[in-house]
Amino acid sequence: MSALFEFLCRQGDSTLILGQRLGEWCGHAPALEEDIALANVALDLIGQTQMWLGLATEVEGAVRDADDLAMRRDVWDFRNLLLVEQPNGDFGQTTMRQWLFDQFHVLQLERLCDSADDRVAAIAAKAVKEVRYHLERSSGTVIALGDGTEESHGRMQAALDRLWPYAGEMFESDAIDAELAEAGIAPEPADLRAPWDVAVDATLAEATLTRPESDFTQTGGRSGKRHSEHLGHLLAQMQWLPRAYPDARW
Amino acid sequence: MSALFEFLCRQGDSTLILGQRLGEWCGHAPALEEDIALANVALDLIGQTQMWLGLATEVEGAVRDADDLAMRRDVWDFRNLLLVEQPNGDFGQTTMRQWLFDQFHVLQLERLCDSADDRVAAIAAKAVKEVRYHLERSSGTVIALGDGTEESHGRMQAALDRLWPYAGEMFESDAIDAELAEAGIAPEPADLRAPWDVAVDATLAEATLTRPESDFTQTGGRSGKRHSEHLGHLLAQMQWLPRAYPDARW
Amino acid sequence: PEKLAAFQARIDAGEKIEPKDWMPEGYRKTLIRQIGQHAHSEIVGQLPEGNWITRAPSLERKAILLAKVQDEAGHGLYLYGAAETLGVSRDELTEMLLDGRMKYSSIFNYPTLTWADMGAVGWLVDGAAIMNQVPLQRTSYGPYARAMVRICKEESFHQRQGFHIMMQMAKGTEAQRRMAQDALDRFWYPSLMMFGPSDKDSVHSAQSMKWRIKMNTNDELRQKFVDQTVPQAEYLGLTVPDPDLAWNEEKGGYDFTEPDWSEFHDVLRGNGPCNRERLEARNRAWDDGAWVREGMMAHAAKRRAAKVAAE
Amino acid sequence: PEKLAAFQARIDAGEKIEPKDWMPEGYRKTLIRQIGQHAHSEIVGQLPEGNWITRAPSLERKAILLAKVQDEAGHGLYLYGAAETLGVSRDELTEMLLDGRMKYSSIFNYPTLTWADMGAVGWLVDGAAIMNQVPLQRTSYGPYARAMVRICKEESFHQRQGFHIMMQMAKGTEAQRRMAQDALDRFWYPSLMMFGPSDKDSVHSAQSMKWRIKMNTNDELRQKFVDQTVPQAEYLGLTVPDPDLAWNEEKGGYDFTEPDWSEFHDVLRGNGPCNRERLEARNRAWDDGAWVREGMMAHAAKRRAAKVAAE
Repeated sequence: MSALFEFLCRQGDSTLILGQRLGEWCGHAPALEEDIALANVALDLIGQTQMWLGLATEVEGAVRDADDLAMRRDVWDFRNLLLVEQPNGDFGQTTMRQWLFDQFHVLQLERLCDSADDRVAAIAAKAVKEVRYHLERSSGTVIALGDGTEESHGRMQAALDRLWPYAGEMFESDAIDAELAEAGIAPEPADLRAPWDVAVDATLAEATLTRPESDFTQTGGRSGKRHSEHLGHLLAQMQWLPRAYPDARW
Repeated sequence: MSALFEFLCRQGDSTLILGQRLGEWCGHAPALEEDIALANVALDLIGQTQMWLGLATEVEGAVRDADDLAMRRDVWDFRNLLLVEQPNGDFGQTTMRQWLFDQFHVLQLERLCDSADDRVAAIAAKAVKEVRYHLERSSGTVIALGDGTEESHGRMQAALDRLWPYAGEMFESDAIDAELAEAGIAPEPADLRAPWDVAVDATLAEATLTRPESDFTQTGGRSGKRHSEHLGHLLAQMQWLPRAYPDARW
Repeated sequence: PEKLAAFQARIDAGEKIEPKDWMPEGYRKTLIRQIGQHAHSEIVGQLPEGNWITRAPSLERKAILLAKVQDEAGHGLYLYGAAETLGVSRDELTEMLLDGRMKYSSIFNYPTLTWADMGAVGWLVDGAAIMNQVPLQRTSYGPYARAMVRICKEESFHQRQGFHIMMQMAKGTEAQRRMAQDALDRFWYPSLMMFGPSDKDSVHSAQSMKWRIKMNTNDELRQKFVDQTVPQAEYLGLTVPDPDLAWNEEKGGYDFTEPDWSEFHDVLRGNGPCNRERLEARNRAWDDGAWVREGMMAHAAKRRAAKVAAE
Repeated sequence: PEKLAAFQARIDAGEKIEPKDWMPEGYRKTLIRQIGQHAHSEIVGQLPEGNWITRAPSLERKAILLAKVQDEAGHGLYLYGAAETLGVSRDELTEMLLDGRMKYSSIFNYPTLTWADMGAVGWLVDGAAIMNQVPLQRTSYGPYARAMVRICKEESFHQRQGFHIMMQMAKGTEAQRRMAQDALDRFWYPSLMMFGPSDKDSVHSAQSMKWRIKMNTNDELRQKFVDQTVPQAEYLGLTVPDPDLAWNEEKGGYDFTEPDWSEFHDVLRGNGPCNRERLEARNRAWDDGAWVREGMMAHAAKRRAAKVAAE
């Protein structure tokens, strides 16, 4: 398994799982505009998944395709962040999860636009435009609901407190990251922490939300060492059909 | 497909799906005694499933086994009642679903003890003892909660109103039933309606619950013509693992 | 009465009625009911397809389905917008949906049980919808007609996508073919019901046609749909579940069995397979979303107040 | 102090203390904490296994797992019963669990991610539990000792079932072997933590051992567990995830790497992978079930009243 392959799976698995989670909202959002926005973001993320996982399979030698990666791996082979596999919860929790990720995602993609690997840079260049819009929308919603009614403020703070322990994993650096940074392919995740903190603090201030004190971090998603119990249930639903009809083409 | 095979699938699929639903409660029941009881009933139902579907595969010619039937069929091949695939809802809904079915199940199994097919009679003889206990428990709970607090009464009445349209399917008779009745293998479901009505009315009276006026009946489970959307989600979860590892033995 | 005659004359002359124009109360009410019902159908229609977004068999199919439900929500927006020009707000219409005073298309009270249903819904349900909607691009009420133009374009795209799913399955494995046939079996008659009761039992039709709110009779459209769809089914190698289906040379169309109208009326009365689930889902979305809508409005109000203070 | 000496003499003589006997307050409190914690562990322990009941790979495995969680709930009942003899009700204990005043075994804060975890939980977790519990059959408090006798019998049955799952997977397909190894990798150190901190860091131990509430030190039991488990892993063809594991001829046991105690303390503090989920699940069950418990009680009261009236 090359470091590049591993990195591409991390990218594509996070967009896949988050897109899948957003897809669960279909028809259940608080307003029609949100239904549209959630589907739109999910659609972008699934599109990015196709690019990242597509490149992963190319790097691997084209023995399988992006759908094989999405539909035929078990929990342990997934490399998405724990954050994105967390359940939707209420709309506040979904929005908070989205914003914490979008803020990281934009910073990361901006750096990836300068990747030494042209294919990575090309995907990032396309994705960053979409994700800037995601961030604009999610940060706007965090601000509006944080600084809305007492109830909406309380729910957003609860969502922040709940999801905060999963934010740190985005900035974890390991041997794979070191190798890619060395090769100029991708930034060290740890390097993105400082600009993320600045941006997050600014939005939280506007949203009148309080940044949690503890920086205790849950890990194990990105490395694949220990996902949460939620991922298996998500995969059962997502993968059932192609697994039930292994010979079929759709 | 012989009528007997079809009948055995109807029996085994209903016990399977209801057992599966009850298994979802594990660790979430209102009291420890209920956790134990729900697991116990589920266990009995899964055991009965093994017998009914085991006999089905025997009748079919032993080309596959009971696990194949449980784990490798899609929605359209399932023959369970719509009633048992309905979601758990609150504990009242689960109890109501159980009681409506248990009351039918006891009456049916008592008749099946005299089946002209010895194998069917043997399974029924074993199952009826378990199911009498299920009925004792579920009817007791319906009475206690129906005639409990105002809230528990309201919830039980709502559960009854909600599930009532699914009760009628238990008494539907079709060509398969006619063939089996003719052969003395199984009673016509329609014949069970009168004694069921008597028993149900008695329990409802004790529970201070009101029998819904409309006898409109939802159908399509037992015939396989049109299940509800719930079944597919249940199967995705239930079948994912054996479908993901088709060569494995567990 | 004079006004009424002038109004009718404008319609007969093919002129468009615009929001600020005078219109009879009955025209307005009928339009609100019709547009509202159509909007609600787009919204509720997200549910049976949303049911398969999380289970789509490939990334590509998932993306296509997401795009489709997004379009549908967008159609809902256009249509509520058109209804609003008649003096009724989106929230009012929504509450009428949620408490059962207004209807949505009965077809969405049928469950989607397999992936082939995503094909059947696109092919048959969107196909029937288009059949209903294409003539409405020429309807007399301007905003409605213009909304229809945009919607029809997207719908026919959806219908092609649905047909493509069916084709893929029809030429696929045996299980896929069986799945496709099963979907056709379940959706055929409900699709025929989408055109409404037989002309002889259809109320309101005459007046609506005079007002050019309704352009064709139910039976005309149903016949047209059958005539269009049967050859497509043949092309797919699937069997329409109607033993009496036969080409009638004389009338230049198919003879076919009418749907079971008692089932249609049961579904209308709330006894369809999914009526309860659909309305529950929409009510839950609305109730659970209340704090979000309130939070958004409270924040917007604060913003406006701050802006005013700053000026 | 005289009473205390007499009490200790009874314990030293191997007599059982019974509910009505005099006992020091510390003895009573320590027992309540220990038995309560054990009871809570049985209850919370249903959750990680319950997570796979709906996904068990065969009917047989589903039945076995159902029987197992049913046993565990039963153990909870015995243990709450034993605790009740000390003057604390099940509801009081439950509320202390739900608001975090009482703990449950940290192992249940780890997720079960694959079917192999059902094997690993049975083999390792139940194995470690038995190692803790077997000596407790000889504990000084009568009701606790008797509960332990019943529990140990069933637990060792569960452990064999767990090992059987592992065996089945270890001799299965390559994917199954990988799954089994992955489960061992994840559950090894958490299982070692089940015996509690190292003796040098363990508080309360001396007094509890004097009272025969605790029969062995944490490190003794941990060593015994490693010595028993390593050959089983070898038999399965799996690798214990400890590069420094080695047989020490001199001490007649394995040398092994201590678990990461900082992780242990994190989990205790509530930062384990599933602490939040577990407590939420139990709180939800309790809150959602309130109306049921109240309804049952109200009905029972009515029955009693009717009976009295009839007499």
